Amino acid sequence: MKLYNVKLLTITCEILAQENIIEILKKHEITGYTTYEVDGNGARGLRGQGLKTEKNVKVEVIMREEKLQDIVEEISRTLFANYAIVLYVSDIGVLRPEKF
Amino acid sequence: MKLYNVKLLTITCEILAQENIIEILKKHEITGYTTYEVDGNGARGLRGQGLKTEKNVKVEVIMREEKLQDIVEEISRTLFANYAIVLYVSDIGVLRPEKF
Amino acid sequence: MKLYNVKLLTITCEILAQENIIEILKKHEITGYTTYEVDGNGARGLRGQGLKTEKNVKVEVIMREEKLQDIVEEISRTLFANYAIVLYVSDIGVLRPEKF
Amino acid sequence: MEILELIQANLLTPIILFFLFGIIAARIKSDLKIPAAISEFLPIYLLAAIGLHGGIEMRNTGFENMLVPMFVAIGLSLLFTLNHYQILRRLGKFNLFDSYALASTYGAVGAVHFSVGLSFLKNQGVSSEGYIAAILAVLEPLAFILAIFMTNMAVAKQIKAKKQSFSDDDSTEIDIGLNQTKTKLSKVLHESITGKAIVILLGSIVIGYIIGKDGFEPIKIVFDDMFTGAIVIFMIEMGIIAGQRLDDIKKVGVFLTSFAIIIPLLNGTIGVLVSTALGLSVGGAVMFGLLMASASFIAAPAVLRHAIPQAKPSLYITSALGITFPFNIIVTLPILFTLSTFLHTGEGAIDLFNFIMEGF
Amino acid sequence: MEILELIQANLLTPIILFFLFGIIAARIKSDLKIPAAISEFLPIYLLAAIGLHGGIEMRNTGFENMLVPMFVAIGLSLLFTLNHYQILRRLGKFNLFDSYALASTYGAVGAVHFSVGLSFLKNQGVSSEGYIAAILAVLEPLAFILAIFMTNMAVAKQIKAKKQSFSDDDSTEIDIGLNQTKTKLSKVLHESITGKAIVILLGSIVIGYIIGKDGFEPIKIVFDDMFTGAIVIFMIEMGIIAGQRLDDIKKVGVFLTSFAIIIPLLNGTIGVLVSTALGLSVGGAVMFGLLMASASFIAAPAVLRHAIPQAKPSLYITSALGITFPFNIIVTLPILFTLSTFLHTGEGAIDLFNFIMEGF
Amino acid sequence: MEILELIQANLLTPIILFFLFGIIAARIKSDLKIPAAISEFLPIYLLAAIGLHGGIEMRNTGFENMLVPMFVAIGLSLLFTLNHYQILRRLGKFNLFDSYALASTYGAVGAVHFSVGLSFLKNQGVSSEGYIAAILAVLEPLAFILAIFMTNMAVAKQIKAKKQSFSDDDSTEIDIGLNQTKTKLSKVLHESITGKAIVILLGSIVIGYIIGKDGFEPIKIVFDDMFTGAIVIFMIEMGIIAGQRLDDIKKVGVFLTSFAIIIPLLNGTIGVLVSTALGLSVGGAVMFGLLMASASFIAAPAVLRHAIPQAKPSLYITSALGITFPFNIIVTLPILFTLSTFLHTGEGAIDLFNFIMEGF
Ligand SMILES: Nc1ncnc2c1ncn2[C@@H]1O[C@H](COP(=O)(O)O)[C@@H](O)[C@H]1O
Ligand SMILES: Nc1ncnc2c1ncn2[C@@H]1O[C@H](COP(=O)(O)O)[C@@H](O)[C@H]1O
Ligand SMILES: Nc1ncnc2c1ncn2[C@@H]1O[C@H](COP(=O)(O)O)[C@@H](O)[C@H]1O
Ligand code: NA
Ligand code: NA
Ligand code: NA
Repeated sequence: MKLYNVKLLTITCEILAQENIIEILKKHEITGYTTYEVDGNGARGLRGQGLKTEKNVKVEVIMREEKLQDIVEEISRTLFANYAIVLYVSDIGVLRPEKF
Repeated sequence: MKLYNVKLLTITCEILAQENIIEILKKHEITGYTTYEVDGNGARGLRGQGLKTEKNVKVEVIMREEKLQDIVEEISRTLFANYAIVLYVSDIGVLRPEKF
Repeated sequence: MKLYNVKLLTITCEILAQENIIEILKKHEITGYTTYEVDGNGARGLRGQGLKTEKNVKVEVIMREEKLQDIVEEISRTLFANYAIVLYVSDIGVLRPEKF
Repeated sequence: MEILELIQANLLTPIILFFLFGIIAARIKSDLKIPAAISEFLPIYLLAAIGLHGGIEMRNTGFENMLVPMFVAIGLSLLFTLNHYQILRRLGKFNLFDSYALASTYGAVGAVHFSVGLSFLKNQGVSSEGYIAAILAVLEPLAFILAIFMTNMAVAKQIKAKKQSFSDDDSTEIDIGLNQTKTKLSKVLHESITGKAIVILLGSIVIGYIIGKDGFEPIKIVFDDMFTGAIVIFMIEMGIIAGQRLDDIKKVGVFLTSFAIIIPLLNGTIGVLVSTALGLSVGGAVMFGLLMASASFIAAPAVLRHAIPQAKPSLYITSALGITFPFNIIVTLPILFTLSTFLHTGEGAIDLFNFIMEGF
Repeated sequence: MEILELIQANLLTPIILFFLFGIIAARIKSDLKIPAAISEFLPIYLLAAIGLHGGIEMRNTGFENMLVPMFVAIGLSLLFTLNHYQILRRLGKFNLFDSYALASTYGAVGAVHFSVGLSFLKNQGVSSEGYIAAILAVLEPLAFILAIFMTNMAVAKQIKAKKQSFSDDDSTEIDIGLNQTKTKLSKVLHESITGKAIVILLGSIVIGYIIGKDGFEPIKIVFDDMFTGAIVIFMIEMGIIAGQRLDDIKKVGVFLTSFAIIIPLLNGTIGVLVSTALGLSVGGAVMFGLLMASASFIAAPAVLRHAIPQAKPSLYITSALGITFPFNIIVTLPILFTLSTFLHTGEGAIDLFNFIMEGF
Repeated sequence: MEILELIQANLLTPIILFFLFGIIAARIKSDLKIPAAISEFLPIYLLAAIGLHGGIEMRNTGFENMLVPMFVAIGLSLLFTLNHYQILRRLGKFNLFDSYALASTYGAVGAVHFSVGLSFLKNQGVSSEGYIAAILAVLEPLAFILAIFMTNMAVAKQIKAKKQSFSDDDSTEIDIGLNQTKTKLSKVLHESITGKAIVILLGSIVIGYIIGKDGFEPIKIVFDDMFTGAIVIFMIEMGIIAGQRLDDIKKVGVFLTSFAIIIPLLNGTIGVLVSTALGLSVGGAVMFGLLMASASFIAAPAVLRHAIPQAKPSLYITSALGITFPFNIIVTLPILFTLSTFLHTGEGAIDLFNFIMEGF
C-alpha cells in the first residue's frame, strides 16, 4: 500500500472562530475536515472553563500542498489579529490522495 | 534522551466502525491506542449532529513500521467501502520504542 | 508565508497526572498548551470507562527544540514510573515561531 | 369525524408540539440542540420508567396471560419483517442489503414510540397491560436477528453460487462462509441482548415487579411524575434530528416514503385487531398495535451498521425517524386508539373492513 | 429602611446564596463545576419554562394590551443603546468597537436575569403579565442589530474617508464595503433570530398559548415546580464563572465598573416608571424594569464576537456577568420591586425624584 | 432472625436493586452507561441535598451538641486509620505506600454511603441529627491528611537513613526532604479543603442553616423529593463501575477482601456504640456508624493519586467500591440499624459483646 504525501493543517482557536475557518475552507473548495472541542492556555489566557463560547476548538484538514499556502495566508490575514488562534502544518501520508 | 522513530497511525471514522478497527488492531497484537469522539465533514456529509451513532471517532495508534503495512491494508480492504473513514500516517519520535 | 520548524510534544496520560505535567511546563516557562480528554488502552489496561479520574488526557505543546530535551527528560524521570503515560514528538511548521 | 378530532387534539399536546417545534428549529437552521449527555441519558431514563411501570403493573395484574400475546407478537413481527422484505425487494427494487435492513427496521420496535404511546394513554385516562413492556423488550432484538440471519444466508448462497461456477468441490470455503455467518449472528445476538435498551428495560421490569407500588413510592416523583416532562425534552431533540433529515427524504424516494406511511398503519391496525381478539384491554390493544406500527431509529443504526454494513443508513434512519415516527405519533396513534375504543365498546357485529377504509 | 430590608431578605434566598457560594468556590480555586452538558441544558430549560409560563398567561389575560408595552420597550432599548454608546465613547474614551459592543450588551436583555426575576416575584406571591416573555424574545436581538449596524456604518465611513483622500472616484470599493456590511448584517440578523435562546423562547410561548393551563398539567412538575431548583443549580455555575472573572475586573477599570452599576439602575428605574405609566401590574412593571436593567452575558459573546470581532470580550463579558448581574439580582431587583410597589399602592401624588434619590 | 429480615427487606429497595442491576449489566458486558456529565453532576447534587438537609436540621435542633460527637469522630477516624495501617503493613504485608493509601481510604468517609444511609432512614421513617452532615464534611479530608503526613515522614526517614549511611552531616538535604513534605502536605491540604465535595457540602450546610425550612420550600421538590430517585440513577452507574472492577478482585487478594469486609463492620459497630453512648438518636447513631464504616472511592483516587502516586489505585479503588460499598449498603447498614435500635430501645443492661457476636 503506497502512502502519498499530503499536508495536515491543524488550527486551534476559540470556538467562535470555527465558523470563519470553515467558511475560508469552503471558499477554497475544501469540504473535508475534522473538529473537536479542546481546552487550552496561551497568550489570551486560560480557555475552556466556564461559558461554552469561551472554549477552544481544533480543526484538522488534510489537503494537498497546492491549497495550503492560500488557506494559511487567508486565515492568518483575517483572523490572527482578533481571535485566539494557533495553527501548524505537518507532513502525513495517505492512501487515497484523490480524496483531498 | 534519545528519540526513536516510530509511526503514528490516525484513523478518523464513524463511531460504529471503531469496534472493527480495534478488532483489527487486536488481531495484529496491538493493544495500545487512544480514542476520542470528533465531529467531521467529508464525502459522506456532515457528521456529529444528532444521534450518538452518527458521530465520528479518532483512533490513534503508535506502532512500529513493521506492522503498519498489514494493518493499513486490512483496514482499507475491509472498511473503506462501507464506512465513512479517513486514515493517515505520520512520523513521530518516542522514548521507549519497546512499549509499541 | 514561510513556515518555521518547531516541535510538537504530545503527552497522553491519566487525567490525574495532567497537573504534574502543566507544572513541569510552567517550570520551563511554557504557558501555551492544548488539552482534551481521551479514552485509551495500554500497558495499564483500558482507561476511560467509569470514574472521571480514570480517564486519560492529551496535552499538546508546541515548542522550540531547545526546551524539548529538558522537558521530556523531566516528565519521563518524574512520571513514567507511577503513571499511565505515553509521549511522542513530531515535527511541525508554524507561522509565528516567536509565539512559542 | 371522530378520528380527525382526536388527531387534532393529539396535535395540540406538548409532546407533539415540541416535536414539531424541533423540526422547525432544525429547518430554520437554528443552533438549538439538547446537549448530547442529556439526549443520551433520556432514553435510559424513559426505558427505566417504562420498565418500572410495566413491572409494577405485572405484579398487580399477574403475567399468566402474557404468554399468548407475547408469542403472537413475536410471530407477527417475524411475519411482518418477511413481508416488508418481499415488498421492498420486489416492488421497491431495493438491493438485498437495503431490503433486509429496512425490513427489520420496520419489523423492529421503537422505545420512543412506546413512551409517547404511554403518555398519550395517560392523558386519555386509559391504562394498559404492564406486560406489554416485556413484549417490547423481547421484540427489540427479534427483527434484527431475523434480518441478519437472512442476509447472511443470502450472501452465503451467493458465494456458494459463485464458487460452484469455478470448481465443484469448494465446500470448505462455503463452510467458512457459513461459520462466519454463525460468528456474526452470535455476536449480533449477544450485542442485541446486552444492548443498553434491552438491559435497562428488562432490569427495570424485574425491579418494578419486585418492589411493587409501595417500594416505588420514594422514586415515583422521578420515574413517574416527571415522565411526560422528560419526553417533551427528548422530543425537542428528536424533532431537531428529524428536521435535519428532511433534506434526505429526497434520497428516500416516493416508494419508500409511501412504504414508511402505509406499512405502519397497516401493521398497527392488524396489531390492534389481533390483540383485541386476544382479549387485551382498550389501552393494551393500542400499545400492542403501536409496537407493531413502530419502526426503530435508535437501536437500528447501532445494530444494522455492524450487521449489514452494506446497507445505507441514510435510507433506514431517515425513513424511520423522518417519516414514520412523526406520522405514527400524530396520525397512527389516534387512529389506533379510535379503532381500539370502537372495537371494545362498539355494539353488535362490526364491519371491520369498511371501518378501516373509513379510517383513511 | 424598607428597601434595605428587602435587599437583605433577597440576599438570604437560595438563588442568591448559591450564586455567592459559586463566587466563593471560584475564589478559593475549588475544582467545583457543573458539567458543561448540564449548564448548557439549563438555559434551554429555563427559557422553555419562561416561554410556556408566558404563553399560558397570555392565553388567560389576552395579548391585545401587549403591543404598546412592546413598542415602548423596543424604543427604550434602542434609545438606551445609543445613550450607552455616547457615554462610553465620549466619557469613557473607549474605542469605537468596544463602545458599540458594550452599548449593545447593556441595551440587550438577559434571560437569566429574567428567570431570577420571575422566581423573586413567585416568592413574593406577585404575578406578572405573561406577554413580558414575548417582549424578552423581541428585545433579545434588537440591541445587537442596532450596534452592528452602527459599527458597520462607522467602519464604512472610515473606509470611505480613507479612499477619498487617495482618489475621488472609488465608489465601487465603497459599494463593496457597504455590501459587505449588508451581508454581515443579514447574517447576524439571521443568526440572532435563529439563535437558540429566541427560538426556544418564542416556540415555548406559542406552545404555552396553544396548550393552556390544562395541557400544561402533565408537564407542570418539570416546567414549573422544578423551576426554582433548576435556577439554583444554574446559579452555582454562574457564580463560579463570575468568580473566575473577578480578577479581570481590574482590566475593566473604574469607569466601566461604575457604568456597570449605574446604568442598569437608571435604565431599570425608567423601565418601572414607564411601564407603570402604561398600566402594567406591580409584578409586570418589575419585570419590565428588570429587562431594561439587564445586560446580556450569554447571547452577547456569541453574537458580538462574530459581529464586532475587534471588540474585547473580556470587557463586555466581565462587566455584564461579573458586575452587573450580581448587582442587579441582589440590589436592583429589590429596589425595582419596592419602587413598583410604591408606585402602585402609594396614595396621592408621589415626588418621584425624591423617591428615587432615597432609593440610592 | 431480625437482622436477616432487615437485610432482605433492604435488598429489595430500588437503590440496592439498581446497584445490583448495574453490576449485572457490567458483567454481561452491556454497553449501558450513564453519560459522564450526569454521573459527574449527581454527586454534586447529592452533596448539595445532604448539606441543605443537614443545615436546616441544625437550625431546628441547634448545633451546641455537635462539638463532642465531631471531636470523637475525628479521634476515631485517626485511630482507625493508624490501626488499618498496622493491620495492612504487618499482617497484610503490603508495602508502605499501599498500606497508607488503603488505611486512609478506609479511615476516610464516603458521601455515597451517606446518601444511601439517609435514604434508608427516610424509608424507615427515622430521622437523624443534622450536624452529622457537618461531621461528614470535616472527616472527609482528615484521613488523607494523616496518611500523607505519615507517608512523607516515612519517606523522609528512609532518605535520612540512606544519607547517613553515606556521610554524617547531610542535614541540608534532609531539610529539603522535609520541606518538600511540607509543600506537598500544604498543597494536599489546600486541595482537600477546596475539593468540590467539601466545598459543596459545607456551602450547602451554611445555606441550609440560613434559609431554614421556609426558604427551602421553593426548592424542596428538587433537593428533597427527588433525592431518592437521583440516588437510584447514580447507583446504576456505581453498580456498573463496581461490576467492571470485579475482575480486579483477584488482584486484591484474600487478605484485602477480608479486610474490606471486616473492618467496616467493626468500625461501624464501634461508631454506633460510641455515638449511642454520646446520646445520639437511633438514626444519628446509624449515620455516625455508617460514616465510620464507610470507605472513600470518589475522593480517594483524586487525592491519593497525587499524594501517594506510588500506591496502586487498583487496590484501593477496587476494594472500596467493589467490595466494601456493596457490602456496607446491603449488610452493614441494616446491621447498624438493628444494633442502634436495640441499644436505644432494649430494656435493662445489654450484654453488648454477646450481642455483637450474634450479629455476625
Ligand atoms: N504552545 C502551544 N502549544 C499548544 N497549543 C497552544 C500553544 N499556544 C497556544 N495554544 C492553543 O491555542 C489557543 C490560542 O492561543 P493564544 O492565541 O496564544 O491564546 C490556546 O488556548 C491553546 O489552546
Ligand atoms: N480532508 C479531510 N481532512 C480532515 N478530516 C477529514 C477530511 N475528509 C474527511 N475527514 C474526516 O473523515 C470523516 C469521514 O470522511 P468521509 O468518508 O469522506 O465522509 C469525516 O467525517 C471527517 O471527520
Ligand atoms: N500504542 C499506543 N498508541 C497510542 N496511544 C497509546 C499507545 N499505548 C498507550 N497509549 C495511550 O497512553 C495511555 C497510557 O498508556 P499505558 O501507560 O501503556 O497504559 C493509554 O491509556 C493510551 O491512551
Ligand atoms: Na414494528
Ligand atoms: Na438592558
Ligand atoms: Na471510614
